[in-house]
Amino acid sequence: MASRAQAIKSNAIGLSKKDYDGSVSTLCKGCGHNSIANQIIQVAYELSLKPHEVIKLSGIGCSSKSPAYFLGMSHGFNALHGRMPSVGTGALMANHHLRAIGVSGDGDTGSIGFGQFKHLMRRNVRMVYIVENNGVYGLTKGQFSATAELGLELKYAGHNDFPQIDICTEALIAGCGFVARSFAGDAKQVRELLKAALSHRGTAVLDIISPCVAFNNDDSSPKSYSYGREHEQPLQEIGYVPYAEEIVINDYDPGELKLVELHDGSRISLRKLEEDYDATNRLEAINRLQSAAVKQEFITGMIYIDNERPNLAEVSHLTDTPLAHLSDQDLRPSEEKLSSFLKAFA
Amino acid sequence: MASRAQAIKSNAIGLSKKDYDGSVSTLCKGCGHNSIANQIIQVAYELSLKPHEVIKLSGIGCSSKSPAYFLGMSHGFNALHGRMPSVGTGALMANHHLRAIGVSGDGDTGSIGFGQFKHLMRRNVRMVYIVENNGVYGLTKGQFSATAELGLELKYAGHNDFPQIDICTEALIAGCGFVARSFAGDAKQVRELLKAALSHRGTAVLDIISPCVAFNNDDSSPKSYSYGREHEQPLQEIGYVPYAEEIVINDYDPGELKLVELHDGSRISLRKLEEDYDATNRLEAINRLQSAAVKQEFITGMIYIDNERPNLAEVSHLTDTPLAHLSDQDLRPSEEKLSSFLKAFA
Amino acid sequence: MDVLEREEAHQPHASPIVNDFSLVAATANGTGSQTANLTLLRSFLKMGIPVHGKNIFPSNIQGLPTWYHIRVSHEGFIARRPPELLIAFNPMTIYEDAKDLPSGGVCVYDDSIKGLPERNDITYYALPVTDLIKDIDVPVQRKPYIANMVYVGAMAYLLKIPLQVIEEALSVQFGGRQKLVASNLPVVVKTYDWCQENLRKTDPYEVAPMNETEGLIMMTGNEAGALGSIFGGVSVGAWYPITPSTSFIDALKDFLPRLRQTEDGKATYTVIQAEDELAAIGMTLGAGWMGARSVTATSGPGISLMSEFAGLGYFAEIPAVIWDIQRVGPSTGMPTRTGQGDVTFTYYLGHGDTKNVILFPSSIEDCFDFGIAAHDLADVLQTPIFVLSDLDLGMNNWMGKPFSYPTTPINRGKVLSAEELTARAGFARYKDVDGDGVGYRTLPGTEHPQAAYFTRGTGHNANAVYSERSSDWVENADRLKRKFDTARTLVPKPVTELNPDAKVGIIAFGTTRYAIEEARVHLCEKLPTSFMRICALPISDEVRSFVEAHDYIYVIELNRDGQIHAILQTEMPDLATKLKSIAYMDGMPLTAQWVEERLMEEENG
Amino acid sequence: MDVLEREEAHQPHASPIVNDFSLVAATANGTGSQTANLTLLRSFLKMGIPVHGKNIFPSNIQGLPTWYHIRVSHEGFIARRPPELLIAFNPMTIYEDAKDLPSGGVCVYDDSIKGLPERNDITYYALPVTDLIKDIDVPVQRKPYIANMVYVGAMAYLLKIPLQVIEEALSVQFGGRQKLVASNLPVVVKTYDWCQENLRKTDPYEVAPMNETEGLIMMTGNEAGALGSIFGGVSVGAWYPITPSTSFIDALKDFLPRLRQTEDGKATYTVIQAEDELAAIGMTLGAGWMGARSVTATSGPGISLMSEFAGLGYFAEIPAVIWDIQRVGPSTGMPTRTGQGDVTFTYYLGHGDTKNVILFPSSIEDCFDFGIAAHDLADVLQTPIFVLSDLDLGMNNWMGKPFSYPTTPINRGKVLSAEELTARAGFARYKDVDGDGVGYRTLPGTEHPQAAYFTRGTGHNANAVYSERSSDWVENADRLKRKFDTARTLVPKPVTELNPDAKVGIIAFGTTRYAIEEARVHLCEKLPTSFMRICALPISDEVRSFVEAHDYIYVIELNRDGQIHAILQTEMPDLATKLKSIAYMDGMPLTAQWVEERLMEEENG
Ligand SMILES: Cc1ncc(C[n+]2csc(CCOP(=O)(O)OP(=O)(O)O)c2C)c(N)n1
Ligand SMILES: Cc1ncc(C[n+]2csc(CCOP(=O)(O)OP(=O)(O)O)c2C)c(N)n1
Ligand code: SF4
Ligand code: SF4
Ligand SMILES: [Mg+2]
Ligand SMILES: [Mg+2]
Repeated sequence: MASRAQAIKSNAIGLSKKDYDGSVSTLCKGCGHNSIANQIIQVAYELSLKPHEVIKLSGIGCSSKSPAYFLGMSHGFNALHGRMPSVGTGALMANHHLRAIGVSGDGDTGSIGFGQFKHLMRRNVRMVYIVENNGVYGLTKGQFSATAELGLELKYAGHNDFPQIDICTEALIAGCGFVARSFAGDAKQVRELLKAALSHRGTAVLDIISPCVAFNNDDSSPKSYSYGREHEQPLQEIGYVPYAEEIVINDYDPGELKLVELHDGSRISLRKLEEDYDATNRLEAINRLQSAAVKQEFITGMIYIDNERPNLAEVSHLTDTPLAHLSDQDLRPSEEKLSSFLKAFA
Repeated sequence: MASRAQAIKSNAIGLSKKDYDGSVSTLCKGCGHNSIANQIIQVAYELSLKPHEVIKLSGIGCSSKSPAYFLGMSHGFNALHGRMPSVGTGALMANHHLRAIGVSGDGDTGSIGFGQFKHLMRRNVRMVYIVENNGVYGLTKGQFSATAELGLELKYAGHNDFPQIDICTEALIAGCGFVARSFAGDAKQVRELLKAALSHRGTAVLDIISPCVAFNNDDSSPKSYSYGREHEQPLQEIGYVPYAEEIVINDYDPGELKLVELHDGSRISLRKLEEDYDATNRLEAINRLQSAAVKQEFITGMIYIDNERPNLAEVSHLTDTPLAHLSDQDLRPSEEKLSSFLKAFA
Repeated sequence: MDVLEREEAHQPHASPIVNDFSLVAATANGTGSQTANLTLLRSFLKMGIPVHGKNIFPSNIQGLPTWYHIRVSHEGFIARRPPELLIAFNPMTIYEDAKDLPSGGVCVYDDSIKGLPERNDITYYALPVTDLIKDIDVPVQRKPYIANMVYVGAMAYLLKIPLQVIEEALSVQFGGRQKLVASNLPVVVKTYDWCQENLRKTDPYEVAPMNETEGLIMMTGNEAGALGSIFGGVSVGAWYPITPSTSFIDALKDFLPRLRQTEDGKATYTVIQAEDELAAIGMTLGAGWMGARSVTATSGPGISLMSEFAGLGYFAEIPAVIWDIQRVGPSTGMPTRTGQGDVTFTYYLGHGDTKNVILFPSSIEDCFDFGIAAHDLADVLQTPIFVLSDLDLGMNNWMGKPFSYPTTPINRGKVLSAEELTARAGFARYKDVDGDGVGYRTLPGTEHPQAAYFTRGTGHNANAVYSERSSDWVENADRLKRKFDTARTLVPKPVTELNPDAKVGIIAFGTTRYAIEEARVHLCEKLPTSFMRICALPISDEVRSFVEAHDYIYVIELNRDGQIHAILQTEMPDLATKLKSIAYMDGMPLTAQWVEERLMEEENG
Repeated sequence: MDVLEREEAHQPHASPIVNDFSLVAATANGTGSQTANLTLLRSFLKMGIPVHGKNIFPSNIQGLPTWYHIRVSHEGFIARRPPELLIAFNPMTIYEDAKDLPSGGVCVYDDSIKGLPERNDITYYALPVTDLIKDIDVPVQRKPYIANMVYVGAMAYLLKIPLQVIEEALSVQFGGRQKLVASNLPVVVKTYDWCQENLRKTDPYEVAPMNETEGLIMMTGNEAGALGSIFGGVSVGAWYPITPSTSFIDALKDFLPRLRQTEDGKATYTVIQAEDELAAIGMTLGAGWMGARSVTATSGPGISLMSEFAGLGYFAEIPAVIWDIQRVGPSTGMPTRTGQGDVTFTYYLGHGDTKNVILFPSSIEDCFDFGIAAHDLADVLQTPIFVLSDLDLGMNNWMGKPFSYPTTPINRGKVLSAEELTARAGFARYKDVDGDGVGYRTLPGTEHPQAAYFTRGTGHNANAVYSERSSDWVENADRLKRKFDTARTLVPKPVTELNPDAKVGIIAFGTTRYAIEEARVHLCEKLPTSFMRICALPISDEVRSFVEAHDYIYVIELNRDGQIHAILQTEMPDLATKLKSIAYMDGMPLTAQWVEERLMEEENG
């Protein structure tokens, strides 16, 4: 027994990596969201996070399911579609010592939850906010989300007539002090950014491109839109998700452009920010994002960081004891206070 | 009679300026929103707009009341707080020939309505969208809105801990093709921009700084927050709005910086864009807005224009006849069509 | 042997059970088993046998268990019935699925799956699935998909479905794309052949051609509803994706271009994907205000989010049609399960004294008819009309008579043109000119100096002018109440089956009817009942007469709290004690057996 | 003459009406008349006379008409009563205001305003306002504000309020700031002097000191509620501004730092202005989930927007307190008028079978007590608790007994610490261990390997694990129903006044009680009644007993549709016909006269 226990590696607080697992994922095989969950597990293990000091938050969507699949010993809250930011804000004001990992989707964040997302960042609530960005609504079967590119054609969703929302630019404009982007299959970069995000003072936004294997553009797939149309078939009759492998990419160099082929054969271009890129220059960051967008590139890495602005708990001058743990005495003023207070109303 | 009729000036379609009036304003004397309503009346008169070809839309707030105070012969819809964009989208899809003037406030647009505002611009719905921006919630008595500057102190609202949302930057980022800013008291500029906006193909955003006289910072005013606090007075007991004049500023030159003193003695800095400013360069526009913000200046004028992107009605390939006016025949397929259609389900 | 010859190869069972069983195909989500299931379903239909299929699927895209139920009934009963036949193709559930079979049941399984319970009272048939598909020429990725065709072949053999029928059904299923038929049919045939050679059929279940489905169509409720909306003249749709309403909009987007082509190829419609449900209903109301016929479809969470706009629609009196394809709540609940839990909430949707008109379709014919009626009612009553369907009706395929073309033209209600305005003395938007509580409206764009009015959710007088006057408020609120009473007379009437022997009545609405109708036949001796299916709220006078005509009434519904029961009690307090509630919701459609048992339980105390 | 001497100068009226009248000050919004009105109100209180003031104000910041009603009653009646005395300072409404006075009424007006109706049956007193303030040394901007002090002086003279009392009241009003007192009092005195010299009092209305208000406080319901929340241990508030709930949060923000100072000056609370009501309730629930006591305040439109989150709170079982200060709906309605129209909607708030616990305060004492109780109930029941107040209670000043300090400690309900977890066999979040339907919860941050669970609005089993299993759903839903029955036993009990002579009972809730209580006294001979004031939903057993004990019951409420009447009918269908609805809402608080008339109308017809 002793030898077996020793064989299992453990971190600084004596937990094994398994202790950071969640329940078994019910997402599709090959879904980018699974890769991200795995990196969260890895990072929590490496950082020796105490599970009870972490809370997991999410909205609704395939992405938002994933908090169930990591850190099973941490409290989690799978809230409403697009409303994770407000729940997180309340929770973290009630206990500002806990660390929060929020997982959302591009639909959850960019559509129904857009206002809450922006206002979360304005308030600088201390939370790692991950957008698992696939350009579609996975869970409701492949409609365009607001992060889909203008002009994109998908078999089911058709033609996208609207310009895409860029999560990183939106974050920057909203005053967010930690803006980063990565790709789900780039395990190393995801981990690095997650670690940095976990030590950020306020809201840390991580826009992670996370391909959806089910609602891709595969021509041979019978679930495509044109198929349904041509054949006068009710679309929901078709529910076949082809088997796919997770897309994993090798590390690439700062400054390098990396073409990644997605499940449907389409490609996206990632460019890792150069080593000498100054991530503390907000205007420069905006410019880089804008010009990359024109070239249809996604810059990856730490786009902007500013750890100066106090977070919501700080500007609220909270007592050190979390509000949720204040004693009755702290909370209920004395009988004398009540009667003297009421005198002013006599 | 004849001579009297002749004495009243009329425009190209034979209407007098009075014909563009609405009902009497119930906003405070001196409120910037009144100035804007007057300019809308003037512009509609000068452009000889047919009142029945215009619809007026708004959310909820002092600003959103103002559509009642102009163009009384146009249909109007005072919708819900923050939800004017969706109502306008539906209305304009049902009749894409009408011109829409939407009036909102900074609370209506920047807080509760933020998501709808952003998505309206993504869709490029053909609407003049005016934000009557006063940095506070006027109608609910002076709370900070999301456009209030970081660090601002107001007697009632206290200290503002959050960075301001910049309506123009948000519009640019959302893909809006007409972004302009002005000041309510700058009648000439407001008119010029309104005229341009009315001929724009898609969403035209006009961010008009429009001071609130009631919830200013006047130290002598008994409605101030410190007053209430010091004296243990329930705040709502105090409801005195001092008389104030509308703030009117003289025309200033392109490139010039204009300091405007508000009712409370505080000042804002407006800088009119230079004549050679290139309003078709999106990146430049973003940069200008960002650097002005750092200097606490508001640039005014036409910040960005791009009339190329088709509007929502256009990308929807609508028939020329407005959907709302299609005949029964256009709308209801024939009996034969029904039965042949059903064959596929036999 | 060709397809025709094979049919002779069966040995007749001693006492066959013909055209009367329920079968379930248990698979994993995302394997594409729907094609197989619908092929079976269509085969039965093509054989003239009354049939109905229900997809019990998870809220997941790939991997979680999914069950497809097919009820075959020569008597025409199509309610859910616990299955006697199981197609066990999912390792995750095989044990429980087989355990749940009744004695005498049949289990056809993929022989690569382990873990079946030991049972002697059911018949097992093992299929060598891997073997049967190994030679099929499709990309390896698509093998799991093709595997489902194996059970189609097996069922064809076991239930005696002519292969020719399967071929036809497959062809319909693939919309005639012969290439797809060609890649699927061989597996069916191969399996059939294998079964013939290797299986000895010992169970009694089989099908035989009938003549009961001649001319019938098969469609989902969402498709029928979308079609109704189109024949109701819809031109603006706005929505936000949510199960199980998404397929309503998918159908709308699919059908509109096919049914409403124009010469210049321009669209007489638009369907906008909104950023959320608040925007969806906002767009819908905006379009309705402008005079277009507009529709949105959603489910519970969307209904919650539409509350504020519902109140505006009610109070500012704007036409709109809202389909709520009900799923299981509260909250996000079970998105892929069925229920009738949104009745009370929708009836009162919106703070203040808001009250809404609701239609309850119970069949695809209703979906079509009410789909049309909803738009007329919205315009005539100038108010949002809610159509409460459910997942079972909306997403499953149902037999139905080909829909009847509407006999009355589109009714746009009281809309004044410029000419009519001139002819009238004056125009006051909210004046009750006709005593029915419905004012006249003008559409934006009407060229007339008096046409314009100001629409608002704030207090207003008859001229649509802002007012905080008490008398204006009361006058307006009372008129709205009057209008609601007008609605009573215009909504679809309840459908009654009076049984002269019955002292007891049953009231229900929507899809519970199928289990109830079946139960009533079974109980016709023990407990003869009359039946009223309510089609709308507010209720009309017929409901009172029905209740009065019986000693007491069971109100049966698929929710926990007996929602319509409570509403009926408040509408008829004098009859409240005659109304007994039978309410239950576990996410599954009711079965006749359950209805019978519950009724007899109540009867016996 | 100094302040004291002046009082002797009055001539006694032949038959004076002492301490029994209603007066109204009609002014324009934004002129600061509230200070004048509250000075009068406080003067009466200081004289020991039962009094109550109601502000009837527009949804506008400056210029629209506003009325302040003061009811003075030696009998202690404080319901609204149509005024006999009018202070007519608003040209926009002067004609109608004066026309509405009863015969024998009194009209004190600013003599610069024209347009009074010709009436011989009322007494007019003209005040030369412009003259009286022309010498006062305040900035010209503030003149209209100071002008209001003129009517304070006039009323002092006419009603015989000692000037000393006015001075004291002013001082309280200005929080003791003598500079402000000094700039206002001279106008009062000057007017008083002028009246004495120039007016001949011919009307009978006057006040005289009593001893009925000794020790009482005066406060608004929103202040009392906020105070209750504080003594209930609130630490997180989240809100979005909306009339008439804003002053609840204003009070919270104002009182918290004064009542909860800490040694290091750090805050034991936070109050966050959210971006909308969806975010406000989201924050409130987030904080409740974490274990803090959290509150939000809103009104109708906000309640609509909170629907989806309410359902989540109910279903995921999260404590939170939501104050709904009701205004007139549907929709935006009349934001500055009062009503009780959100009852049904809030009771069922959230799609699916959601059902919420509601408290109904009717006084400032209730606001304080229920304010505390709401937080305990939220924690004990693990569900959102709604407190339905209204504009009348929330924003107006009411007399009350100084609040009683809570006698029981804060009750946090079933929260398991790490130690308790270790002591237990296991932890299943949603298991009904105690049979009351309430499970045990753990707070995030609890250091124990078994502490964590996953909170969700989707279907789940007792272990909080996602489930689509029918039996899990039903078990959970039934437990929630059981919990709701537990709530019945824990919410504040109804308050009953049994009249042994009464065959008829009255049921009401909230602020309608004042008009009803007064009407009952007037009707004690003609129609003796018992009275039950319901304090919460779901109802407890006492309600049934009360109904059973009487021949029939009038359910009186301030909404159009008789909302609580309908709820009572469904809760007690066997007694449904004994419940008669009297429902009305025009935005104004009920009057006793109206209650009497309606009751007698019902009795006689
Ligand atoms: C109020 C509400 N509306 C709609 C839905 C249905 N819904 C569930 S997930 C989803 C979209 C999810 O998209 P995204 O956030 O991009 O997540 P993904 O599945 O792509 O990871 C929608 C619309 C819902 N659950 N709640
Ligand atoms: C759903 C909802 N929440 C809150 C309110 C209350 N409310 C009315 S106006 C307003 C703010 C208006 O601010 P802004 O848009 O800046 O307009 P302004 O009055 O300053 O012109 C609020 C919060 C409301 N009417 N509806
Ligand atoms: S549908 Fe797409 S987003 Fe959802 S689990 Fe599957 S691959 Fe991932
Ligand atoms: S309160 Fe402010 S925004 Fe409102 S009308 Fe008055 S000045 Fe204008
Ligand atoms: Mg997505
Ligand atoms: Mg504002």
